[in-house]
Amino acid sequence: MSVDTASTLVILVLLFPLLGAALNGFLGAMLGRRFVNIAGTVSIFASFVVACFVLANVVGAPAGHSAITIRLWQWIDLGGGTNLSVGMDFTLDALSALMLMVITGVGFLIHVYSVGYMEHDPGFARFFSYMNFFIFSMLTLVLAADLVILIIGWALVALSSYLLIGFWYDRPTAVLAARKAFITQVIGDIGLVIAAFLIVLNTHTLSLPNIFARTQTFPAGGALVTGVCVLLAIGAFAKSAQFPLHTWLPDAMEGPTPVSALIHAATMVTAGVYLIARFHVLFNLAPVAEGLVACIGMGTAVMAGIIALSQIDIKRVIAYSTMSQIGLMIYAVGIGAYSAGMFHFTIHAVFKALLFMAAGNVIHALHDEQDIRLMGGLHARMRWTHLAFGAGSLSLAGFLLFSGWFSKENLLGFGTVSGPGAAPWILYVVGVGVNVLTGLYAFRLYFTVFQGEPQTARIFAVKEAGRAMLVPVVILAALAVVVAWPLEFPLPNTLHIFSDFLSPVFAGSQSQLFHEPGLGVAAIGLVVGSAASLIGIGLALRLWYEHRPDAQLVLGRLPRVLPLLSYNKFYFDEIYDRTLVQPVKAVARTARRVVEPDVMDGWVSGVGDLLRGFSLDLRSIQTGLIRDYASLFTVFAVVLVVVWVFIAR
Amino acid sequence: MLNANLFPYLLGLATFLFTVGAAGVLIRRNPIVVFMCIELMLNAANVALVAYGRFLNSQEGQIFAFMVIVVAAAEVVVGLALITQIFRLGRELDVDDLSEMKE
Amino acid sequence: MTTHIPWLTLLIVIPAGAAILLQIVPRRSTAMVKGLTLAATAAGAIIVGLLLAWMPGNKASGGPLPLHFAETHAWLPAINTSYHLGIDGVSAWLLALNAGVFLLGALAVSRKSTDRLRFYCTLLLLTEAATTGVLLSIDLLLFYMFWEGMLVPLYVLLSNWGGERRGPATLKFIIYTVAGSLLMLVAIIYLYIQSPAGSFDLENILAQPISAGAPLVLPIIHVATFTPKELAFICFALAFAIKIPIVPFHTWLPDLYEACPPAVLVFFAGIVSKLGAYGFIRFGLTLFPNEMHTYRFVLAALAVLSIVYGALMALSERDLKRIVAYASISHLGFISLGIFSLTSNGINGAVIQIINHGIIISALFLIVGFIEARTGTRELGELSGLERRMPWLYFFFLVATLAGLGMPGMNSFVGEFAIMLGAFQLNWIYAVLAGGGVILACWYMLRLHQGLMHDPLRPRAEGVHDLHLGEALLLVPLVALMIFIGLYPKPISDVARGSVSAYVALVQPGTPTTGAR
Amino acid sequence: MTVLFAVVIALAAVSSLGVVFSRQTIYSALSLVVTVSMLAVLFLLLNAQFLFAVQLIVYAGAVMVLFVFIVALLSPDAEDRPALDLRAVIGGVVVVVVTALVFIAARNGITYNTGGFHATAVGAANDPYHTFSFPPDTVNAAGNVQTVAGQLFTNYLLPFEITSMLLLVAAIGAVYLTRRSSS
Repeated sequence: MSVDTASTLVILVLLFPLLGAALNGFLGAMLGRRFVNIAGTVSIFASFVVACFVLANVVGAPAGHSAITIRLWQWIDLGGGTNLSVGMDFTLDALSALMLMVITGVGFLIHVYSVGYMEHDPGFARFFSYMNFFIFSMLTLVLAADLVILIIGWALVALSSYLLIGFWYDRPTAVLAARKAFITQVIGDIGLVIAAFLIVLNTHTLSLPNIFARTQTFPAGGALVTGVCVLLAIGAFAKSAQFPLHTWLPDAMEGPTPVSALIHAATMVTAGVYLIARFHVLFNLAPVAEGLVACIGMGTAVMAGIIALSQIDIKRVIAYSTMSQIGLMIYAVGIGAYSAGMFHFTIHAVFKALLFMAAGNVIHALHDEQDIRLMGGLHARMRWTHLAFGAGSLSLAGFLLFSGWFSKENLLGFGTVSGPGAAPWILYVVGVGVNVLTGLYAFRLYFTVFQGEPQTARIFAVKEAGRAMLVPVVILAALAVVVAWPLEFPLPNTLHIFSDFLSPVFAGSQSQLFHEPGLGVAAIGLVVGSAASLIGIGLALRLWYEHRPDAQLVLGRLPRVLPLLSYNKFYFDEIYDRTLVQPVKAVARTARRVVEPDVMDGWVSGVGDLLRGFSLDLRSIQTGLIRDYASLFTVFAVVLVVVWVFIAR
Repeated sequence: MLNANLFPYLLGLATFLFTVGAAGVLIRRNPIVVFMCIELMLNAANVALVAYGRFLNSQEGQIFAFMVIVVAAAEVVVGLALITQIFRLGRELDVDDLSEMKE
Repeated sequence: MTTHIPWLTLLIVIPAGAAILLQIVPRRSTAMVKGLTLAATAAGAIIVGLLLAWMPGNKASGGPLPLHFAETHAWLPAINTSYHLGIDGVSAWLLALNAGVFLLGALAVSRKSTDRLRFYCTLLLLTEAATTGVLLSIDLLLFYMFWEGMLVPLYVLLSNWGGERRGPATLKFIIYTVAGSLLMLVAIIYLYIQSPAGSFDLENILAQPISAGAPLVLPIIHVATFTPKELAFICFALAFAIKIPIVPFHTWLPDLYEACPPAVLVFFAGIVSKLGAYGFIRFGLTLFPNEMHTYRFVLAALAVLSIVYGALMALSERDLKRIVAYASISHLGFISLGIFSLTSNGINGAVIQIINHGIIISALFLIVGFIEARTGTRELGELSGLERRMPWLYFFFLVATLAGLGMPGMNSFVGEFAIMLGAFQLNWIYAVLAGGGVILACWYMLRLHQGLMHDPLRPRAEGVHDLHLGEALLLVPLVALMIFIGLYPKPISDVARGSVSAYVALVQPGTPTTGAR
Repeated sequence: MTVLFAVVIALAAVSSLGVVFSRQTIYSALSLVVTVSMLAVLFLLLNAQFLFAVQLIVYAGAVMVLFVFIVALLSPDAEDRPALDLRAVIGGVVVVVVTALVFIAARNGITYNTGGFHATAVGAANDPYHTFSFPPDTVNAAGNVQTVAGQLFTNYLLPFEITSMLLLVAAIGAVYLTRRSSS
């Protein structure tokens, strides 16, 4: 692939969505719904086509030459060295090609779906403008070959997320959720920015290839590289909704459902995984940071899984499941299983987008009802949606031979041989537990919504969604079943097309470890993991489909605190409000009411008062008699003359 | 050839005239006399200027003295006009009565 | 071609001359008044553009301070002052900003007929002449003259066109700034006396460094305090810190901005407050390199205080103008932090940020002015949901908000990134605290933006209409610049870079400066 | 010559006291005429012929006539002889002390300097003018009406014109002030 080809591809792939965003934003309201629908979807499809070319080029490139970095223009140049010098650089390699495919492919389907979903919304032009802009931002993020450009893409996706969460701007909850999401993202941005400072001051470059080349000489496990990795991880945690920066994601469900599918399930929230995978060279040098990442990832997976068990809002359940699945991906990249993490990202993008869109069909059909306690028995009335949701749930739960099974077992397989700290297998055991949890919450949702008796009369009037909303769902459902089959099999020395494709990017990192353990260990792991998933699904079946009393009894034996914690999301919102938001507000109020008038202005007016008092004293001299003035004048004149002539000479 | 010893006497005269004028301004209450005392002070300055000019061999002293005379003339014109106005208003000619500046 | 025409003098003379010319234009013919004002400001802008284009080809003067297009004429030979003008990479961009905001100010006034239009335009042009002079002067006394002269037209503008509480606010501003600049005058005279060259000319003073002198010892307790030169530095620093303003010398700014009409704020907030930052770069770094180096931590701490304090105040204020005013203090804290970091990154970032802040703050004040004109209130709590009525204003406001909170991809990210990198080089804690300021900035800007634009529409804003074409055209160039500079800041930094490395070489003689890679 | 100086100086001093201490305003005015005339003579002796003429014409002529005229017109009451109050005592002391100080200072040669901020003694070696001895032609040229006029109309043209403007303004002002307003 020549530089010119690569430049053309990069420009095209970025240009189409940007053009779509501009057209829809500035002219959409004028040109009407048809135009917006076409411009909004075709731009993404064009981008998808270009992405296919990119993929073909990367695959077809001779070994060792699949990565190429191009510079569109010099962004800033303060002289090099420790002085800032940044180019508008983009890179095309296996990783970015994969991301391009997922983003534009899934993105296109979601755009098509949006045509149906936003059919009656007056803000359709704005919506498609924002959505196209998001695709542009996300592509910028994954293509960036310079840390500053990456940060720009990183922030632009947060911006589009903010705009889309707050899309229905007359809902105060949506507005607040948007603000919360944005501010949390900015906290992550600061982490990235400071990591960039450490990098540029120590490597004298911000270009990713140069960073990776120059950090190789850093002492492994040193404070510097650990610090950089922790800061990068903070950025990744904010973006991927990992503990402790996770609270924004459930609130982000205030946005329209296609937004949740595209941004808060398939693409943006997984950018943290991408970031860590992209910086694997540094993370490989920092075992402490890797361990931290793996622990937080697995911890979030468990926590989100528990919360998902008791939520009643259909989208929030899926949101917590997203958080949990991303936790697994973060765990994977934390233990060095980069290609496994990226594989799960790819498959997750498919089935999670599917779940959200199917849920969107339900919500749409029920006229914006999101409470699952008011659903039930939808399988008969929304046949296609029901099937698709079922396929998605099975994939999510990791049912045998569904795509999710391949990717999740693949991911957990690395856990048997790798992990942080002295007892690396502990996290693996927890991961198996997450499998149970996943089966539980996935099928709790499925059974409550689609099976059982209808809980409200409205359900009898429900009609299946329209074609624009159904076709993408069905396509994704088919993908959720089969897409992983030709790509990867979770046993060593079998089918590994996906990881072979990514191996040039992760060459030399631990992702090759999978070939090390014996087939036996891997097979046992596979059996245990699959069994755990099945146990979870089975438990859910008993609890929420058959409503078996013994299962309810087991649940009732649990300490009361668990359901309370789960339902209240571990009280994170309340804790943050009390310890961060309110104190800052109180300080700000104090600043306005006390500090500004009494201290800052106080010293100024204090000086003023002093002078005024002095001048009041002096006023008594003002008799108004000319001769008094003249006397004073003379006295001081004489004093001056005497001083000048006799003293100051 | 002028005797250099004369210079202190000329300067002394200038100072004397000036201080006497200043004392007059302070002591007398009749505005016309006050004005005359001011003239006295201006003339004192002229003496000093001319004396310096003479002993430093420069014309500037005389030029400045000339300017001073012109300014003094202007001042007298305005001042006396003011005095006639005050007198016309039926006021007593006493500077201590004119204390409106105090408000 | 370029050498024979005194371009820099023209930059001062054109607005000043136009101000005089305005007096013979009949007061009633507003079209002519507007036209002349616009023509004069536009001519200034064109000349600045030409100068920027010619600068790379123009041979700089030698010495520690490379100056382009320099003009020198004796002014008062008796005290060895000269009429010495010149620009370098830093002041060139400030000049561009200056010309831009005054052009915008002239456009903003030409949209609606203000009463006493001719008087207003005269004052606007006089202010431009003075601020241009400040940016061009190399001679300290000349600089001081313009620096003080700037206040006169501003004072008249504010006292004639200000809002309800203009009296105390204007008085506070004038007393504050005059107090600061009188201290500076004392310091200028001290430098003049102490300099071996016996000159007010910056180049001459720099050619033969002034010795710092022995520290003054307090009587009785015998504690060594500041050297005389440090005291002079403190005087300069106070004058500039008040003008910027840096907390705790800021209290004049919110009151004044609140009382100031939006059309005046465009150039008041756009350029006047940047002159303090410019002063630190041009005179602080050159005249007092050692002192700047000694006190860099203290100064940077004050800058960080400005960032955080301004952000907190913006977070709790309810008046739109005051929110923007405190946001401005916070942003100016960033600019100061960049300068006080004394690194190439920081100062370059500060220069970029000066331009950015001029653009952003002008846009924000215009927008706030539009909203106030339509709804008749400036209370944040009384307005909401305006997006429904004003989609175009919403778009411009959104871009300005994002630029204001330092969104990557927007112009201020460039500056803030470089500034924070410089601060990080000084000490990491400053960068982290400034990062906290960015988070707060995000909070207060979104509070302002969302509070106005989102949530259900209030009855008060029911009847408002979107921007007119003319109003939108005022905002379009600003918004376009915010995006353009965010994508391609190199033109600014390329011009500024060489000059900045000269300044850094003065301040940190140990570090090698890299001119080019 | 020296005797003439002494007489003129003494007369000027005595008549100036007359200005201050006369009870009748008209005597004060007449005393001032004497002082001013004596100073004119002094100017002549100091080789300032032009000033001599101006002093006589403007002061002794015009200004004093104006004073006398006003005094005659308004005929103010005779004031009590100034009381010997605190102010008068201080005035007297100031007159004596300051005059003495300046005289002594002049005798010691510290009343003027030729450059810089700091005074240099008249007798100091670095002072080129300490002898007061100039060639006769220089001295003659200094007071010459022609040279003064030359200076006045070249170097000092602008101040000269400004003073003429000042006179004009003063004249207009006086006319305006003394105008009997109809209202």
